[in-house]
Amino acid sequence: MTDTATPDRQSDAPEERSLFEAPPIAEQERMVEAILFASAEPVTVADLAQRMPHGCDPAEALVHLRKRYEGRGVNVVRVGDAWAIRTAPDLGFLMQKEVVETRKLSRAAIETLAIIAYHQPATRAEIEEIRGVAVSRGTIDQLMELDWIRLGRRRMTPGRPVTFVVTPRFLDHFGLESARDLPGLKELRAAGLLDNRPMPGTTTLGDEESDEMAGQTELFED
Amino acid sequence: MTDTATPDRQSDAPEERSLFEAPPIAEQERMVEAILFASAEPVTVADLAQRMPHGCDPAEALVHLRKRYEGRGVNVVRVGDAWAIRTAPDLGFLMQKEVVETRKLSRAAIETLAIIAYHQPATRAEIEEIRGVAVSRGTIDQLMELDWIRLGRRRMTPGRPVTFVVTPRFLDHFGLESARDLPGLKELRAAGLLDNRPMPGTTTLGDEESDEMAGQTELFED
Amino acid sequence: MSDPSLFQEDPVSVGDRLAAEALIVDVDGFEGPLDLLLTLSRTQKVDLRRISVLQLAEQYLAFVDKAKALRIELAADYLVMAAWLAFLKSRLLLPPDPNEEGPTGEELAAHLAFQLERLGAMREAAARLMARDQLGRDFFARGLTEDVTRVRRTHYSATLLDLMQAYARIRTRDEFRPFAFDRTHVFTMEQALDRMRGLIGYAGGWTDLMGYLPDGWAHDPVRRRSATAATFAASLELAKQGQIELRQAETFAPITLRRKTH
Repeated sequence: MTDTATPDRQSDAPEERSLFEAPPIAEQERMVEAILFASAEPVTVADLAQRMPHGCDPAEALVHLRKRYEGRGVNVVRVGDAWAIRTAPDLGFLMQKEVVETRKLSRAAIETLAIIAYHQPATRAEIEEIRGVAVSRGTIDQLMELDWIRLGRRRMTPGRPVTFVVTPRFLDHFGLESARDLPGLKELRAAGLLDNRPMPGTTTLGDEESDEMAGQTELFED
Repeated sequence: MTDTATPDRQSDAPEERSLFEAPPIAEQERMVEAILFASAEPVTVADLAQRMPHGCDPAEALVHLRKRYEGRGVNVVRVGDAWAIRTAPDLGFLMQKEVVETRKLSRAAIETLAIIAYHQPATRAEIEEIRGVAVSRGTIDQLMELDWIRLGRRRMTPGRPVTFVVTPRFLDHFGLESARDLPGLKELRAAGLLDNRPMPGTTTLGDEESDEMAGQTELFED
Repeated sequence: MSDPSLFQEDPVSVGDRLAAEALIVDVDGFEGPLDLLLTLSRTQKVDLRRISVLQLAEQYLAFVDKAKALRIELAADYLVMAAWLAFLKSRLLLPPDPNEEGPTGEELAAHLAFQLERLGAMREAAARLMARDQLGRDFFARGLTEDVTRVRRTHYSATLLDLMQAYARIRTRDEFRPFAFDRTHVFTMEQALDRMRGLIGYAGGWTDLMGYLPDGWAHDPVRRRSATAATFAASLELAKQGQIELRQAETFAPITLRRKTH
């Protein structure tokens, strides 16, 4: 692509075309393909629509494109309400060169992440109740820095504690289309293990975010 | 796939297979596709051969792959003596969104923004009182231009000063459902963002917090 | 109270002692009492739903006793848990008191079993999550993102963390304001002493005390009051030290002072 060719196209071709009608769907598919290929991050349908000529239907084009890449070396994957192209997982062994060493997460961080993912939105007190220890300084911070969790809505209980939810980047990292696709989620829910069950004879623990040392001591007081 | 599984795959499966025959050419094509996609640099045929299982013919696979991408949104192109996947030249106009220069907000701007977010609606005088320094016109202008703050209602006090509030775009950018979801002081401390402990014998932060919360709730209930 | 399946009564054999120590040294590796309980419960080799909480309580208490015997310092929360389990154990063993309010021993035991099962389940879920194919390890994003250098827009970015930190920074400053006494309208005796020591050498005859007030402190009533008090106190101090003489003709008359000549 040369420097001069593109601006021409940019100003003429799509503009002119859009005055009459949207490009044919095969052409739209090419556009979606080009945009997804160019970006390392997932791209939302809204973002696609904004970038493509007026009248395009990126959702429709995505259906075709996804099918086209089925079984190929790279696949079109859904990440929340966005889409991305990712290499097929079975070819990971070819990619030793591309592997970026990531900082090892502590056991506490991994468990906290799992609890947030499976219980979301989850308050700090709930995480501490499940793990039976205080969430250490920095654990939440580290997960936020990785952009795997973010703040959700405040809980409408006394103290209005903040909640944590997982992010699209979390979904992207673990190859999940949505948080509903977490492994074993249904079974856990059916077994009642995702219920917020308070200790008999106490008020619900979800409300008691207020103390910094919520968790251990609070949990076992009666 | 676990950490130990990957080396196995690499050392066993392909090796073992290669004792008999190279993977089918369709499979080799998938491999080349994945490698070209994931590499930051164009990849030479020799490089491909080295990364693929023994007995593969990447040049042959490239011919097939190149054909497959003919007329698509991205193409397999030769760059010197190496190969890469690139956007089709006629779709370059779609790529203009990829070039955004990201710059950190100045300290004055982020502090001003934080004060508006936590205290909205906030007048200029209030911001200056909290920050302890004058707010430059440029700072407010910049935040308005970013569409992170906007003018709120005028304050019904002498001089009827304008107030500033945060915008939906601000919430969107920071992944907040509402400004009420911003963590309070105690939560900032719990997250390790506030290192200073209150001096003994002063009002507990809990009180301050609930006051602040009450204030904020009031502010938002229009 | 000790459980023969895990610990034996003293004297212990060297092997047992080593085994016990290994477990206790591992306390560092435990993420709190609930984690330790979960590990102990595995020795029962039954479904977590069918676990004997009574037996588990005994195992835990034996563990804590052992740790004490070996003079291992246990964190407070382990001891809190031990106290709670001792309480639970007594509830489970004694016939229920019909007059007593609150949950029964069985209800508390069932809740503990639930907590252990839930922690075990979350741990398994975490392991399954981490065993998934991961971006940047098993599958990959585009290595070369398209760069078109012609259209350049500056995009200002700030993360929520930046925002919160900025606010924390400002608020921390505020928080300390009440502790740092607001001194803009206070003139201290030390300041007055410094000032007078400097000026007194030049004062030949009797001069009005009020003449020693610093510039800018004579008009505003609040500042004037503070400066007068400080200057007066300082003059008393200097008189006591024998450096000046003080004089007042009558009540409420101006106070005058002069350097004391030796």
